[in-house]
Amino acid sequence: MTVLRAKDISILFGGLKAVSNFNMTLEEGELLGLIGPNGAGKTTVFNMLTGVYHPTSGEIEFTDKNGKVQNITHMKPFQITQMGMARTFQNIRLFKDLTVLDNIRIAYHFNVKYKSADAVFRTPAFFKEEAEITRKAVALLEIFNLEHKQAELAKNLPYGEQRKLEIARALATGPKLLLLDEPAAGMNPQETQDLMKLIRFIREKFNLTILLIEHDMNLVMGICERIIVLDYGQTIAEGTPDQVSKDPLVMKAYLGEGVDLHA
Amino acid sequence: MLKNRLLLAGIILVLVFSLISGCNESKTIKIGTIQPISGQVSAYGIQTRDAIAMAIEEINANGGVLGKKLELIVEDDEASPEKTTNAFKKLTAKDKVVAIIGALTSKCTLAITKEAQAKKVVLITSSSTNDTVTDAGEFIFRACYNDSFQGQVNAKFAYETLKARRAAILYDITNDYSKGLMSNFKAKFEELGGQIVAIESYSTGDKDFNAQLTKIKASQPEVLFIPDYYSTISLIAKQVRGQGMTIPMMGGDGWDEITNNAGDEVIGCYYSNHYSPDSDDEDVKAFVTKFREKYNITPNALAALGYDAAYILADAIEKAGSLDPVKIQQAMMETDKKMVTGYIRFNEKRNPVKSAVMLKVVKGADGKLTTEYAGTVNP
Amino acid sequence: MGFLHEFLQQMVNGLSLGSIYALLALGYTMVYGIVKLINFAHGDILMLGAFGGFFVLAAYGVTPLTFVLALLVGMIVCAVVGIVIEKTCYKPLRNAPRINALITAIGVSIFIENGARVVKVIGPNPKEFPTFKTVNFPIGDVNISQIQIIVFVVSIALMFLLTYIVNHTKLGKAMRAVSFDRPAAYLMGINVDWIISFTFALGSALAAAAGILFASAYPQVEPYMGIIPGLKAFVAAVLGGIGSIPGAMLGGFIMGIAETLTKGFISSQLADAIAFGILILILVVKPSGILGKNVSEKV
Amino acid sequence: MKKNIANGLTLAAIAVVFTGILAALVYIGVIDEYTAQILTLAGINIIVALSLNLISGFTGQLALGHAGFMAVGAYTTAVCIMKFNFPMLLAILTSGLVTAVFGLIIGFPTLRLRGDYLAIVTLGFGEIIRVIMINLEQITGGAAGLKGIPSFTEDILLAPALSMLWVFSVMIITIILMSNLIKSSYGRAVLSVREDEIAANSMGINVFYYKMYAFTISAFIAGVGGGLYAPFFGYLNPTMFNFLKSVDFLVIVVLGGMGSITGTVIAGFVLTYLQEFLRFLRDYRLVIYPLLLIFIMLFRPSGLMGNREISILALWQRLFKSDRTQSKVDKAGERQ
Repeated sequence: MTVLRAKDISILFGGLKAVSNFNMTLEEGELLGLIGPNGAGKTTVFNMLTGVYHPTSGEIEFTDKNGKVQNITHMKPFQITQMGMARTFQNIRLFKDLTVLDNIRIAYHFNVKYKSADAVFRTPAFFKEEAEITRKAVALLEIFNLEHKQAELAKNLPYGEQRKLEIARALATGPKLLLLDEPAAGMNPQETQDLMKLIRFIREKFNLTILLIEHDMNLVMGICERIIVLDYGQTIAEGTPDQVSKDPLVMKAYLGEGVDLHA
Repeated sequence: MLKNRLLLAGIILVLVFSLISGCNESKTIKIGTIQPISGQVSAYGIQTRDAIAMAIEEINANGGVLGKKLELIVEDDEASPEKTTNAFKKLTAKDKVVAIIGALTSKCTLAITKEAQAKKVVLITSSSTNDTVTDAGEFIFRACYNDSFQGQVNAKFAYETLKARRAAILYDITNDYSKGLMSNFKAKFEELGGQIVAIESYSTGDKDFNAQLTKIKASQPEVLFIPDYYSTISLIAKQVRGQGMTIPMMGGDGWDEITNNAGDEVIGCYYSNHYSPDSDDEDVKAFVTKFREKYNITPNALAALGYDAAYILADAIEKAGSLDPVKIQQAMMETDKKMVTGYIRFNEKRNPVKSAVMLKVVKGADGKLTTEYAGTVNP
Repeated sequence: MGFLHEFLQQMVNGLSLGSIYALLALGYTMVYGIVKLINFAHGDILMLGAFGGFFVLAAYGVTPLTFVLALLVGMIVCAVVGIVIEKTCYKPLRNAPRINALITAIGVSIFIENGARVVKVIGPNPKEFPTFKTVNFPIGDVNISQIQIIVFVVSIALMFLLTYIVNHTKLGKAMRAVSFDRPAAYLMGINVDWIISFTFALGSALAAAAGILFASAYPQVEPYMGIIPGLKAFVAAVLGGIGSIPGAMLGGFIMGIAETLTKGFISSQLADAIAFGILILILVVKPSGILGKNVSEKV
Repeated sequence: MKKNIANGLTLAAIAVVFTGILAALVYIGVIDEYTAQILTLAGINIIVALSLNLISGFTGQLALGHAGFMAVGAYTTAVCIMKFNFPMLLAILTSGLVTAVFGLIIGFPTLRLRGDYLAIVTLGFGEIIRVIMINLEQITGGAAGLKGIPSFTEDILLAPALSMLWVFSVMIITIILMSNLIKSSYGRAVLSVREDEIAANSMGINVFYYKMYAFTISAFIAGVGGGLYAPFFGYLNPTMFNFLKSVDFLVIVVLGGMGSITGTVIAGFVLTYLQEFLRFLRDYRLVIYPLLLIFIMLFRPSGLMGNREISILALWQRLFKSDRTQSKVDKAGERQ
């Protein structure tokens, strides 16, 4: 089943075509990598898929949690998230002055059943659901080994844990499709290895489809099943890691001539 | 931990003590005054306070009242009704004053009249001209004439002395003083048989009156009535002349001090006032000389009114022979005395019955603007 | 005087007022363009500029020469003040939450106003601003005073000068670069701090000029005189498209004309309400303003 | 859960007893009328400042027109009581609702945009409300103001105590309900908007909706504050609700700490008291406030409390339960 389909999407920034005629399909359970040199338009694609930007032309379709195909081209980010697509950000965007636990609990908000009045007057419905939310949030933190830091402010976590928390927070929205924007940026090789394991683990555990932007070639080549390469806002190659890494266009675009991406 | 708690305990103790600190019987008669010592109209408030203080000093030098010295307690209200109320509570609850002079602006006085009446505190405002100020009841007095009288005075003067038949009005709609004068001028002028050809308004702080003046000019008035304070008048006058209008302008006591604050544009204009510092009257001369000596500035009309208010109150306490507010109130009603701002008697609404002076702005021998007496209008 | 004459007269009044708003709006727009901050204190710079001019004209009398001197003194003083404010109050907050910078800007604004009140040489009472004696040039029934002409001409000249600086000098290029992408400009070797200071100086100098022209047209100076023109100029900047220099000029003229026409034909009471009505309307219909570009935040 | 409810009840009980004692002290004259006046005024200031804190401190949207909201509330109450003979409680609630509608109208066009516009539009709103109040002479008394608004009671001896009882009760209810709201999923949604709009959006939070939500509630509370103000002062004048009044609330919020209810309460009492106390500084006082704003933002942007709270319960437990002996020593110290 196709989870996400981008049809010929393009976007203009002040006359400049940042992404042109981008096409992509993402099948359920797939782990797709989106790579390309700096400024190739990867994050812009992400932003269009998640509703932060709206494409100037083209359409995006997303099969939501209930299996219904939705045209999300002009939807707002929160609507798309509620349908089952979650994301992380290239430069971590945590709720810095809130606790680790609250960062997660916020993600459960759009499913909250109790009303403002229940909260204000502290009805039993409030206590019951709050306890449930907290329990779920802590359980999620345990997976990421962050439960012992639940009372700390997000900004006080070390960098690697902030990355992990951001992924945990995205998972808390209950997505079927997860978009990761350079999750390994700034990590050392050991942390990257751990991250790879983690991504594989959550993919299994939460039955996720994953779209990944990454610079770290080891990570991309190691876990992605399929890769799309962008340059100057256009797709220049698509295929398995092996196919892509041997593509002369890709090599040229990425690092100039004669560079082996496996190095 | 311990330190924190001690600190907390200390704070609580201080608060409690400051709350229950009582007051004791004093050997003086306490008079309170609420004036805007800071804020937008502080210039008026300070002069009024100084004049009141001067009057109290004189009275004390002459043996005080009922054998006791008067003690003046000044509270600043920043011309904000909220602060006036707070000051009133402080004066009545903490200082336990016998009577209060104030407040200066009508909106501030109006904020406390109801409570002063309910608590039977004799209140005399020196300069709140709004008609409704004394409506709250028999304990509220004022030393100045009110807006309706002043509006009528101007209308009468314009119609009878200036022989104007077509008048235009430009007023500040956000200011009750300006509005009160406007409506009374209009009523009286029309009653006399004149025609109001244009009424235009602006808001406090406006700088550009060209749009309104363009309309006023088009209506071809013979006189322009601008009831506002001098600072705005000087600005409006420039634009009036800038539009090529040469008709005389006139206004109320807010024009007081216009001669020090405007250019030649206001020559030939008229305004009503409570007194003229240049008057030959003995009382006026004595007051002006003394005030100048003491504070190095020529007292404006509000200072004169404050000075009179203090004397009215002191005389009434003396006459009442006690500090009982009801007796003081009765004595106030019997006030019948020549003072700096004229001969003062109170009518049944506790407004003074006195005449208004019309002044004309002229160029003095020294090239500076000054005023000359242009007539007296009786109530 | 018929409707047409009155209309033309109000248009003349509006153009003169509008040119002052335009000068002031330029400062808002430039500062916003470069640091994304509404400089609430901008209107108060106008006041300081007017007082700068006041002291010169009061000391040396009013002649064309002293008027130019007053303009120069006011502009230089305010340029310095602008830089000082930027360095001390805004620069430390460049990376803080926006609300903090906004609150600081409010604080600076009130500080300048009330500070001017308590300073002896300025004080709370309005002062008469020395200005040329009004000479009228009637064209038919429409009256144009020479002050209106001076205001208009000086404003237009300054706007041309600014446009030249921004579009045709190296500094202007650097300003545009910083406004477009600050980190990139920094990487290109542009001294970003210096350019931001320069922008504040330029905006403040224009505000000072606006202040002196404003005070010449409405010859009175007092500490709170900048608030209302400041607000209206801000609306003008938004109307024209905040960040856009031609937009600020256009917005200024529209605001000036809208205001005098409202006063003249509807109600003087509504003049301020109209200004904010325009603001709300523009925010609903086209938040980017007439000449502004739609810019979304970087993610 | 039961413990939570029990704690809440204890808290409410303490609050009721505290307010009752204070009002009784005012009634028997131990606390004089002037002090009662300042305390009550502080209570109103705190209510409005709390409402400002909700939108500016918790939601991160700077609003500069809360004096305007207060004016709407105050005039609505006055009109409800004087023209329609509403009972006091109904009048005050009505003014909250009317003000909330104003909040909706202003918020809708502006809150979709970046925060800066809200600041300017609310500032403009505050000014326009004043103009409207001046022009609606039939209802508001125009520039001369509206006088003779009935107080909470016409009994002059009872009035100070009863005013205080009303205001403090509403203040305490506001504090409790607001902190309940903040410490819920809805509160967290609002906080996430302050922290990072884009991230909040990607967490499924409808950012615009929650800005409107907070802004409308904020307007409601400010309206209620204004609603108490009218019968408390008995006189209303449009100039009482100028921009500087809005700034007063901003100073309270900033000093107390944006995002701290306790901070607002403490700062509200301190600053209202200081306003009276610092009068000897005259106009220089006007310079201290803005300087305070600037210095706090530059050197301690979190204010007195940051976004922390003092919990009365926790304090209670620390003082009396966890270390009994220690607190006995303290109490002995107090007596000396």
